[in-house]
Amino acid sequence: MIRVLFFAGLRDAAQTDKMDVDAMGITDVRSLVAELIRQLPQELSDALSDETAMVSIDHQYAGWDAGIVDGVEVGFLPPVSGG
Amino acid sequence: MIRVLFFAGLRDAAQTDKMDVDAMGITDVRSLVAELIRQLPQELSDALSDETAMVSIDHQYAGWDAGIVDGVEVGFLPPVSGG
Amino acid sequence: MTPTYHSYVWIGEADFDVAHEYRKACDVSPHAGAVVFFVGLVRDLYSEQLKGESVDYIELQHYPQMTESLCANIIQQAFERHPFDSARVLHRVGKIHSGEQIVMVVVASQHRENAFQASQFIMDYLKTRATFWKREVGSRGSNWLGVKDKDKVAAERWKNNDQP
Amino acid sequence: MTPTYHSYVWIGEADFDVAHEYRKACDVSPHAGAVVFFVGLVRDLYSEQLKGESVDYIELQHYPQMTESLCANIIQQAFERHPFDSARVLHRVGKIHSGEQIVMVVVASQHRENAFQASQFIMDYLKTRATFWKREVGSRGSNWLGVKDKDKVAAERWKNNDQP
Repeated sequence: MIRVLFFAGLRDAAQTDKMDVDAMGITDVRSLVAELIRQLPQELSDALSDETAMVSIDHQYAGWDAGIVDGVEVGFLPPVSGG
Repeated sequence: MIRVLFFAGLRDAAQTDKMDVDAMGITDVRSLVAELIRQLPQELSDALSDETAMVSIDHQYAGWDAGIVDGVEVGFLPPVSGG
Repeated sequence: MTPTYHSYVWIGEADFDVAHEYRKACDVSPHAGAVVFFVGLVRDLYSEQLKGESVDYIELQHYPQMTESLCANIIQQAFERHPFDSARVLHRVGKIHSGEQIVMVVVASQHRENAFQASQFIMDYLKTRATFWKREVGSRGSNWLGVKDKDKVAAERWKNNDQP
Repeated sequence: MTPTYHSYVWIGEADFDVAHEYRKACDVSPHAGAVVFFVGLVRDLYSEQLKGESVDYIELQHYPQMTESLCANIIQQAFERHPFDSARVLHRVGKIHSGEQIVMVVVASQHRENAFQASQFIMDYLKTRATFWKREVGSRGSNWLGVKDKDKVAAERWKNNDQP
């Protein structure tokens, strides 16, 4: 299983804060996103397709090219605005 | 009368924190210093003669060339070290 | 390797107490000659996105664990550039109203220059790197804010120079 | 001309309270989004002039009236470079022991950049312009300190650039 977390506007678009995705056939961030778009609302597809979101794997920033293995936690992170 | 104030090391050298000097014959900072040296300990002469002290006239920084008139307050200020 | 500075990161909904944090900073860094604090507060807000209406409150979300880890890393980076005795970062999440405190950074060091530089560095990186998201909430809806351009510029300054 | 910022200068022997000054800064500048404080403390001191012996305390002298006027002027100069909502300067005189507070600067502004810059400017100018004198007192005697070269350099930075 891959644990996926959404934040801020992406959470609103996904209509959920987290979901578990079967790791079968998922090798990298882009194949994970393809699977998410299949399962989640159209609005998420629009929000993710431009690849402006940051990605984290197990709490570390990662690129959209990063590989993904079973058991990791992947975050989709819109531009941050703390402080 | 000219009110003269000494601070820090100059106060120690003068052995006083303030004195009043007759304004007669005093036209600028250097003529005031000549008068002070006449009246005060040798140590003050040593401390003032290199002109490294800052001078104030009525609470404003002034140069060693500044003119002095009767009634002003003159401060002799070693390099500052606050904060 | 023995840590050479004290570091503290707190993220939560409760408000924080500036006086308490100052005392803690002094306690853990008894040889410091300089303490710099920064406190960020919610200003009176009028949102362009919400059609000029006033904002009732802001709401902050974060990524638990990742945020704490990023904050500790930002403190470490600040220390490598401008060594200090201790640094504290406190950041609130949840609903925060106008005039309330959002964030506090405290850096204690031997000399003032490093405390000023390190606290600025930490704030610039918090704004642009740490996984916090802020939205304005008004009666007409809400609006997630992105990182401001000037905050990006502020963070970029540190890339090429040792100080901003 | 109506003043466009709040300014407060206090010089005295009593200790000051950081929490109180923070509350006052917030009270007089309700629209500020950023508050920067600096506190300077007496560090553990070992004097070279006093032959390496430890210093019992430091003693600060100042020029009453002139100092207050210079501090107000330094705040004004800081405002002209980096506008803010309020600035407070508190500086103790008399005997101050190791670990005690000497000086505090608080600047509240809309955005953090000006609060950081203005508080640094005020500290740099306080160190090099304001009529305070500090001496170290130990059992073997006392030693008046001059302005440090690095403080001169810090103050010089502001002459040619808008920020250090």
